[in-house]
Amino acid sequence: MINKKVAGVTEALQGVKDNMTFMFGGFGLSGIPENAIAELVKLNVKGLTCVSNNAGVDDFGLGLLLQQKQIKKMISSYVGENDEFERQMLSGELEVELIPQGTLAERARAAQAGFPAFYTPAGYGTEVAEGKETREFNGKMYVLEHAFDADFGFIKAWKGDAAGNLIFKGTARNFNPNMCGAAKITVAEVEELVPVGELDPNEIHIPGIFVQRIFQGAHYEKRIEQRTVRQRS
Amino acid sequence: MINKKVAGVTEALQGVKDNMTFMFGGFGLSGIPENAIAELVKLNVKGLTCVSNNAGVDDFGLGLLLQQKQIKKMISSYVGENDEFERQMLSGELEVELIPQGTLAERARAAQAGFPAFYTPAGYGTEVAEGKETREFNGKMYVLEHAFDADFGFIKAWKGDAAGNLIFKGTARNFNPNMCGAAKITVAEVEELVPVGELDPNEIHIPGIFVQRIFQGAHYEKRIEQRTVRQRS
Amino acid sequence: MLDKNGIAKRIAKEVKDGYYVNLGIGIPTLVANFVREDIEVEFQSENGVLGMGPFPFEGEEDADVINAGKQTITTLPGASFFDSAMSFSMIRGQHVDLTILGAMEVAENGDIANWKIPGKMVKGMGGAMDLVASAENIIVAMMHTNRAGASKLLKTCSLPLTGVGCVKKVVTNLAVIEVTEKGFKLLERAPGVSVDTIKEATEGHLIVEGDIPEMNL
Amino acid sequence: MLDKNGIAKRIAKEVKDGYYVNLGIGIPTLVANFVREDIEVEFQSENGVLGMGPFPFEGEEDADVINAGKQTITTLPGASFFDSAMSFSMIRGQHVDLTILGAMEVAENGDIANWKIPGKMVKGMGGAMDLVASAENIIVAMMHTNRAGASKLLKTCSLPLTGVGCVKKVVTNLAVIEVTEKGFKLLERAPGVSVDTIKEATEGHLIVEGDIPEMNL
Repeated sequence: MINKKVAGVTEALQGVKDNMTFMFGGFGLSGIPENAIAELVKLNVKGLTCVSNNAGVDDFGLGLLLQQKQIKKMISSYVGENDEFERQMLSGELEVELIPQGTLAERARAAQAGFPAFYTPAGYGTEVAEGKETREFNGKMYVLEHAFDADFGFIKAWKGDAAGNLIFKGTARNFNPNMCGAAKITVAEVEELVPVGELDPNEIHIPGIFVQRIFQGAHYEKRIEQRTVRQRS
Repeated sequence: MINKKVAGVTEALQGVKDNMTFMFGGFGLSGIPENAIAELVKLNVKGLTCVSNNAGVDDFGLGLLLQQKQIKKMISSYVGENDEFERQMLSGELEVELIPQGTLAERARAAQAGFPAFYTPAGYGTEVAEGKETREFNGKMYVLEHAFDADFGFIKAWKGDAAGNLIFKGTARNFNPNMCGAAKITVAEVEELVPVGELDPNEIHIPGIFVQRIFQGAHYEKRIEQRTVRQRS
Repeated sequence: MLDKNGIAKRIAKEVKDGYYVNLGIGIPTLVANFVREDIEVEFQSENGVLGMGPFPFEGEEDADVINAGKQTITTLPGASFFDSAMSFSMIRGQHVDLTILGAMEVAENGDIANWKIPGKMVKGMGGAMDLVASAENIIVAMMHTNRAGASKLLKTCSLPLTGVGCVKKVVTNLAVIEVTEKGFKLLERAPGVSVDTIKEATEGHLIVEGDIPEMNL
Repeated sequence: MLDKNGIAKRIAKEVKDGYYVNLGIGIPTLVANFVREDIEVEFQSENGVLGMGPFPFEGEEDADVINAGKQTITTLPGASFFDSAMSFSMIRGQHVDLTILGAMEVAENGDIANWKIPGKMVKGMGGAMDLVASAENIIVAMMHTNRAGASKLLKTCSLPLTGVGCVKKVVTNLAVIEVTEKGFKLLERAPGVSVDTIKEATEGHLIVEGDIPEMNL
């Protein structure tokens, strides 16, 4: 068993530098790497390009990096719910590249899987396809999209082991598995680091080969963005 | 819950016809759809194009279809261990297209995922790439490969439910998940059909949306191709 | 004239037994409330869940189980969770049978614009571009006119497009309209709404053939 | 001169701590037997397992747990199973650190031929084309000459290629050879084998610089 376990978030983030490109798992505030984000705030690295489906809210998730103006460019599919984001975007301080959600997922998966590029129908005929190669297959038009190229990927899983194996929970899975192995260094944080051998090999969502460093997060807030309930009848 | 359960293999194979293209899960004899294959032998449909990583052995797996000369063309990555296959291939009765194993897996996944084509490095500079588009990305050469287009996909899983959800076991997983939803109709057979709700939503390998028909196989031989053991010391 | 619930109720009739359905935010979300109970339908949310159920009871919310609108949800028996790439495999691979989403504009050739107003804050397209580029069966749920009273069913979209030639049907507060090769074909009128009212509210080419029945809700 | 086990033993020295390794059938499979026990290595098999262990004890074989050679195997703690697409993501995405495979021919530019002899029954390339096209670190394990005594280290391959310009190192019964831009560079001699013997058995351009040490096995 190849040991990927590091002592904690400080060791896990060794090597992060200004002007790097990072990928972050999570959808809204669900399944985001809370501990890695907190450490990035502490390290105060600047000029970052961040690939993440969303940009957090003002006081949580990637919003914390925005507050400190650490982010130079966001690559996302949806960036609502964040006043500081809006301010920086409209003032031109923050560069924003909006891309279709399925394209974002597949550009991550392509990087993970060693595919340089793929054809997708999403965005054909829209400004998303401007300047990109388009092509017809079987009478339908597609856009050529490329694999991401990132320095670090920050991943949040439910359970993991020292071999780097990961299991996700519910919809907190989202982009996390697709981003594992998509960056040069994949840092996984888990709610529970279990002894090697405890995870059923059949139930592992992401094999440890896609993970370079793993640690158990010190604390998870797991904030709910839209608490929606129904009345008991 | 949308019910995909059919009474048995006969109902599951309704609509199979001569000259169709089928995809079969399995690696060697592991994880092959034994019941669907037996029924195809009984139905004696002819002129088939079969996509399967391997072609079985003389008296098991797809070898059974070869014995009856039901297969017109095989698309595989490795076809050893089968004398009848060799005879038909060398005599020209059987058309054989050999493709790289990773390309086979991804052509299935592309069909499942709605990607018409993708660039892979496998086979560049070899006869596999002859007549195909090649292209450079980041200084490396790639070959354009296309999604499969099949009529039926025959899948074998370990457990499943009436919603079509599937869980695979061990290396019997192989191509099975990638072929789900890759053909017009996906027929899944399982060792155990469990009540809906019994499978943990977190542990499902293939959601039922990729499966059109599911049944519990009447019997599984699960033959071992290379029984290899070590001595107790 | 229909309200938002009325539009949702009419669209619910388009949901057939055995359909996998993706619902956008806004009016589309309401459709789930009106689907017949004697048919089996599964709702997919592109953040990674199939088999969504109702909102949880208070105190039973789980931060790890949300929909694409980031709302806490529950799952029904037979549900499954999966990653984003697989979620869009369902969508792009046309395994989802019906996509219902809102729009700012629809053109008579089926173009749709629903993600960007130049000069205003742009939140992004989320999964909408994948959905409209992939789905074989797309129904748009929207008001027939915007707040200023201008038609949202146009000859050509004026806003940046989300997808081209993809909308098949539009259900508004005034009408049910099919997008055909020749333009908007009026299929049904909302209760109490005249063909003339619909004509007036439709900037694109409206085809009216024979008697136009009132919606049966 | 080395036997097959000797070749495997020499190659095992190339396996470093923390490596994920894919072993082809034949001599490469033997490498696992000689890897140092004080380092951590995980073996991947392209049919969908990472963390392979030894063969099972008799009576403990499981038809659902095999390697790419279709042999029954066991798994070690920390192992995982996955589908074929993900397996080749590991390979194509260069997550596997070292690929060891056999060959019929290797050319001085790194081309490899190991899957087809025209006119003979062709069994197929299996995963070999994906492996050689993707891996950054490929070692070929083979005899220096074929049964007829002809060199297998050639100026150009005569057989249909498996991959182009991909082989980095070759370990044979006679020598360890690095494939460089200028041709085959002789690194080590097998015990008791002279440089002249190696020269004679090598059709491709052999670079011999300085003293060539004997292998340290």
